[in-house]
Formats: sequence, C-alpha cells, structure tokens
Amino acid sequence: MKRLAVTALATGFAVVLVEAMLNLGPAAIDLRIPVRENLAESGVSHAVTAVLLNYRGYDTLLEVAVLLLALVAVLTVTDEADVAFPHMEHPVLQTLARLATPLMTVVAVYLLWAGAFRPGGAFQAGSVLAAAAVLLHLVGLLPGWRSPRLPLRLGLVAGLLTFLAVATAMLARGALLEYPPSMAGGLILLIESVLTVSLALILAGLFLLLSRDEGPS
Amino acid sequence: MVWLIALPLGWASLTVLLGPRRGAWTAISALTAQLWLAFELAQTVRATGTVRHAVGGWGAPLGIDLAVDGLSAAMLLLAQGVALPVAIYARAYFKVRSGHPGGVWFWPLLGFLIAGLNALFASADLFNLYVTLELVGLAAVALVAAGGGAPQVAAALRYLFATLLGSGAYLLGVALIYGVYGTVSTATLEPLLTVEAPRLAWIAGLLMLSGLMLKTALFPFHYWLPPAHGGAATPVSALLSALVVKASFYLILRLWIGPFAALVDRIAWLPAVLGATAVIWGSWHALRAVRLKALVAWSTVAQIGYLFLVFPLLGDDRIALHAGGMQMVSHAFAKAAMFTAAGVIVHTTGRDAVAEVAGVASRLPVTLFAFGLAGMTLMGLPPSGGFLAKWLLIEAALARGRWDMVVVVLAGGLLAAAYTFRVLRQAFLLPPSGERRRVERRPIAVLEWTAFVLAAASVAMGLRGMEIVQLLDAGT
Amino acid sequence: MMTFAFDLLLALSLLWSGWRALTTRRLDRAIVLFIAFGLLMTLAWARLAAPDIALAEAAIGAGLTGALLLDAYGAIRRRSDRT
Amino acid sequence: MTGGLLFALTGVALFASGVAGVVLIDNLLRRILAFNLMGSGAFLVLVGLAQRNEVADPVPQAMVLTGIVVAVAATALALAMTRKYHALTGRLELTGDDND
Repeated sequence: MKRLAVTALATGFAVVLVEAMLNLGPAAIDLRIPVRENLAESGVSHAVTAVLLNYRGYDTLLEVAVLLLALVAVLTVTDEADVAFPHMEHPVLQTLARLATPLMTVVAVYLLWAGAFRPGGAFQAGSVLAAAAVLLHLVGLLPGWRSPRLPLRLGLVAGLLTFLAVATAMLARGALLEYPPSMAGGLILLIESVLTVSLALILAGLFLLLSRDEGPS
Repeated sequence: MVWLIALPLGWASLTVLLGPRRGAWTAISALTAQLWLAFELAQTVRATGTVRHAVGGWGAPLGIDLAVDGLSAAMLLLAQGVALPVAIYARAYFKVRSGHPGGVWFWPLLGFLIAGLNALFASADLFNLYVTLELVGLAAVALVAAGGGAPQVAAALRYLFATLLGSGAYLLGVALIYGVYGTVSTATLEPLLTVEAPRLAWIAGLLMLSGLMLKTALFPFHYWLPPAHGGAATPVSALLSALVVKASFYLILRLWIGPFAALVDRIAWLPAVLGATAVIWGSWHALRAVRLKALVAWSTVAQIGYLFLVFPLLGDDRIALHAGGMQMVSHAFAKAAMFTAAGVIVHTTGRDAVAEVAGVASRLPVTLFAFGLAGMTLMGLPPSGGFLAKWLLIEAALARGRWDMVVVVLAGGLLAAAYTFRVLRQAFLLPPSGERRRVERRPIAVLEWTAFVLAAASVAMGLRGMEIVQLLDAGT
Repeated sequence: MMTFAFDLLLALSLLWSGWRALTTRRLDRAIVLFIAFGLLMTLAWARLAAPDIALAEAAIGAGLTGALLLDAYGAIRRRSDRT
Repeated sequence: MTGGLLFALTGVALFASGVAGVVLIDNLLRRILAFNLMGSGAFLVLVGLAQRNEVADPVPQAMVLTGIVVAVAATALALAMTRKYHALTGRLELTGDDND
C-alpha cells in the first residue's frame, strides 16, 4: 500500500516536472557573460576554477568545512575501534601499487597546476591522491588510521585554515575573499596547493577511518 | 558580520588541532566574542537598516551576497545567546562524564554547527544556503550519533535520512530556479518571481519549502525529532531544539516573505493546518511520555506547530511576523533551559524518567525553578516571552477573524501547562522513592545555574519585547 | 543525430543502472551496479561539456564512494559471518 | 530536444526514483545508494537545465562540484553510522521499537 502510494506520487511528480521543463522559455539572466567578462581579473583563465575559487569562493570555503566536519563526524562515530589489518598481502599487487603511487602523485600535481587554465584543480588532485592512499591500503601497504596525531591533524585542518586566513586577510582592504586582481592568481594557487594536501588527507581519512572498525578478521 | 562566520570556522579547526576532549575554553571565549559581535551587529542594523556584504567584491548575481536585516540579526543574536550558556553547561557536563563518547569531539562539531547557523542566517544566495544547510544538518546528526549507543545511532540515522531528503528536495528546487532564471541570488530573484512565473518556478518553490518543513519536523514530518532530540546528550538536545530546527524555519519564513511571496498566498492555510495539528499532537505525546527528555522533545514538536500558524496571518501590519520572531526567540531560550534542567535532574537521579522526578524539589530548587520558568514561557503566561508571542499571534488572528486559530493557541497553552505541571507536581508534591536515593549524585552548580540563566532569559524576552519587535522591523 | 542517439542511449543506461542498483536482489551486485552508474555519470558529464565534473565524478562519485560502499559491504558481511 | 534538456529530464527521473528509494527501502546500505541517485539526479537537472541551449555554463558546473563533495561527505557519515549500528545490533534495518 505504502509502496504503491509512494511510487505513484514519485511518478506523478516526475511527469509534472518533465512537462513543465519542456515548456520552459529562456532564462532571464545569463551568468556566462559576467563570468567571461571578469575572467581577466579573476586570476585564472579556466572559467570553472574562477567560479569555484573566486566568484563563488565562499561556497567552496564552506564546502571544505563540510568535508572537515564529515571527517570529525566519522571520527566521533568510529571512536575506540581497532585498527584494521591489511586485507591481503599479494606481492604482485603490492608492486603494482608501488608503481602506481608515484604516477598518481604526478597526475595530481598536474591536475592542480592545470586547474588555472583547463579542467582540473584542488578537488580533482586531492581525490587522486586520496585514491592512491586507498589503493596502498587495499594491498596492505598502509594501515588504517588510529585517532589522528598532531601532525596529521595539522595536515587535515591546514587547508581550511589557510583558506580562511587568506579570505579574512582580504577584509583589510575590501570584502571577504576579495583578491586584488594582480595577486589573485598567486593566492588561488596557494589556497589550492594547501587544499590539495588537506583534501587528499580528509578523503583518504574517510576511507581509512571507516575501514578500521572491524578488528582482526 | 563576516567574523560571525569566520570566527567559529576558525575555532572549530583549532579545536580539531587541539585534539580529543580539548578546546572548551577556546570555544567559550570565542562564543563570548561572537555574542558581543552579534550584539554590535544588531545595534547597527537597528540604527542603519540592513547590513550587506558582497563576498569577493563581485556582488550578486555573479558573486554571493550576505545580507543581515532585523530578522537575521535577531536570529544571529539568538544563536550566540543560546550557544554560550549551553557551551558553559557542556564543559561541566562532559567534565563529570569523562567517559562520555559524545565529549571527545564535541567542540569542533559545535564550532561547525554555529558557523553553519551563522552563515545560514546571513546568506542571501539560495545555493550558498544549501551548503550552510548541509553544514548545520551534518553537524547536528554527528552530535546526536556521538552518544554512542544503539538508540542514539538509530535516531541519528533516521535524522540523517530525513535531513538529507529535505536538503535534496531543497537542492532540486534551487536547480530548477537556476534553470528558470539563471540566478540564485534572493535579491535578484525577488522582482523576477511574480504571479506570472512559469510553472517550474512554482514547483521549485514547493520543493524547497517542503524540504525545509521536513527539516523543521513539522507534523507529519516530525517522526525523526523525538528520538533524536530526546536521546542525544543533554547539551546537544538543547542546541538542536533551540537552534537547529529554528534555522530551517527561519529559512522558510525568509523565502515565504521574500522571493516566493507572490506564489505562496494561496497555500498559506496548509502549513497552518499542519501546525495546529502539531500543537495538539505534540502536546498529547508530551503528556504521555515516560522519559523526561522525551517529554521535552515532544514539547518541541508542539511548539514548532505554533510557528507555522503565522503563515496565513502574515501581512502588512507585520504582527504575525513579530509573533513568529518572538516565538522563535522565546521558545529557543525556554527549550534550551528545559533540556538543560532536565539534564540536571537526570544526572542527579541517575535515570531519565518522569516518575524519577518525585521529590527532587528540595535537592534541586534552582533547577526546578528554571524548569518552571521555562514552562511558563511555553504555556504563555505573562510576563514571559512566550506570553508576548502568543498574545501577538492571537492579535493577528483576531485581526483577520480567525477564531479557530485563537482556540488552537489557547488549547496549546493549556496542554503545555498540563505537561509542565506533570513534572512539577512530581517534583514538589510526591515523596522520593527510597530505592532511588542510593544512585543520587551531587548536583553541580554550573549546570543548575546555566539552566536558570537560560530560563530567566526566556522570561526576560517578554520584558524586552519592544526592543525585539523593533529589531525585527529594522531594515525593511 | 548520431550524438543525440548516443545521448539517448546514455540517458537510458543511466536510468536502467540506477533502477537496477535499487531493485536488484543481491547487495554486492547493487553496489557494483551503482559504481557502473557513477561511470556512466562521468560520460554524461563529458557529454554536457563539463570535464571538471567528469573528473570529480570519476574520482569521488564512482571511485571513493564505490570504495567506501564495497568496504562497508565487506565489513558487514564478515561480521555477519563471524556471528 | 537538446542534450542538456535530455539529461535534465533523466535527472528528474533519477531524483524521483531516489526519493522513492530513500522512503521505501529499509536496508540502510541500499538507502544510501538511493540517496546518491537522488543527488546525481539533482546535479543533472542543475547543469542540464541551465545548458538547455547547449552552451556550457561554468556557474552550475562549479555548484555541482561543490555538491558532489558534500554528497560524499554525507555518504561517508551515513556509512560510518550504518557500520556502527550493525556492529551494535547486528541489523541493517532500523526497527520501529527504538522510537519513543
């Protein structure tokens, strides 16, 4: 009964929405124009990076906070768990992972650098690095996390703190996150570099913390 | 204004750095500074009207704008005003319970929660609001889950899926709005969203509002609230009931009188009917609850109902808006007080049960006094803030000849009196059971007095009502 | 015309894999289907001229989320087997 | 019809089935899958509808990047709690009796 009602409601909702979408005129405002016009002052030449770290950089600042919060939340929930032992110790896979890791690091650095003028950036670079860490863990070369110690915690929060410090430093001469056009490129690169490290640690941490809660198997 | 967001983000990160179970003083001193900042901001808003800040210097619609008018300033002041005493309470609470798993990472979670709330109250950008909603929602869920036991984790999971469903609906609404108009800035949208808006804009509005109602736990979406608020650690319960549900309600109100004003007139009766049902249903469950904290949590369901009564009464005279604002403020303080007082009773008697309250009045006079004062606000007795809120609500209802709503408000007050006296009668009139004395622990003064301060604040709101109403009117 | 046919096929596969991920009986298959769904999403983002999202979706949406899900599934099955 | 609009319509269908899944499915892991479908659907609508005239729009693209990261954060938290719940109770479904 409930199943039927929910399915009918969801279907009806989708139909109404699709119908309304098909009868939609053009939008009143086209942000593509101001995005393009201000690109020269944004410090980067890739439009998505300009939106992400300059025009709507405040969203990104809060998003980094969400990620750090998620890590703390996972820490809270998985507290007092045992450290996971590596699942397998397959020499061939371990060798492959050892080879893949530097390669992935190079890719990450490239993505970070490329973000200024083509697709890429801190989030993609950070997630590639995190993927490398997950890979190392899966083949048994990297243990799961205990409660993170100070150096690790420093790495985790460095991204948000740097971002926040740059954002509030701009208050001295204007608005939050208002980079002077001449320095924008450099500041964005600084933020992105630190963010890459922190994001990689946080994303890897989400996995490495979760994979420890089972004890010896 | 910006510092109200940057500061909690900063100290949240800092307390992560400090490590497990540390950072209480960092948090308390920062919250003190924030309270002062919020107070200054409210003064500025009252004197000069809405304060705006174009983040990144771009200005909407390309950039994100922050805008604090009287309503936002009142909410910011409220958030810091509740958070500071609750933080002082939490420090003592987790100090006695040194083994409580909820205390390990409490401070960073609190920091992110407050940062999210402040960012939400200040934002004037629909997508940015989505990010703040997630920040608040995930922090709140984590705080509930931190309790550690199976009931808490189950309650947190229920809460998580409710809040994700709510923000998912909100996000789809934002996506549709961007599709229709090409912007998500509320100020830019307001003149565009007229009665002739395309159907898609209406659907977007409905999606966003219903998502937020789910997050506010409006009947019949209230199912997740009692276990989450009733089962969490006491400081967490206080924060959730006082502030987190208010945040999504604030956003409903903001959208209702802002961008969607032209669209929602015809459906204003719906939230009011649901709200009226919530008043009765929540109070009824509060009357029957076995656990003390569950009683307080069900009372939140009822008090949220009042908030939704304002929608058909909103108009140029702004009385209903004042009523909604007063109800948010006074309920926040009263409910924080009630939860913290209940926490003291639970701590002292060692059990979370209404029946265990018997005879504690002589041991915990301050706490019981706080509980009674908070109850006074919930009932709507003068001179409390709750009295003023209900008075304004009745006035607005009478101005529109809505006698049915007057009846709901009065009935809700009587029911609130009934469940408050249910606790107080036990405390003052019944003798304690002999078996219980053995587990009794010494009361802690800090816990008792912070509960009392919160309760006193909820009453004082009635005495300073004029100032609050003036603040709510600023910047319009 | 060709590209629209491809888009249509992609949209249909997205719907099918998403639907199957929710309804297929075995949980492990559901997770694998979900990862396939994430990879199809990557293609969709590429078709929508959004290479940044395609990269993020591949790494985070399909990759990390998939790994988290598989790991959770494995842990839960091992725990159930032990008891 | 343009590719953008087609993917927006696909997004609507995904969102609807995701919501139905979150409401109807009891198994927590699968409910997390449903939540992710719902999110992906909303993201497709955001970019697809904005690009219904086939011109790339960087603003919704950046928003979706933010959204994906938020979604993975929520997923990780949901999985952490699901695993904890399973460790404590041995169940993967929430039962009615933990309601008060």
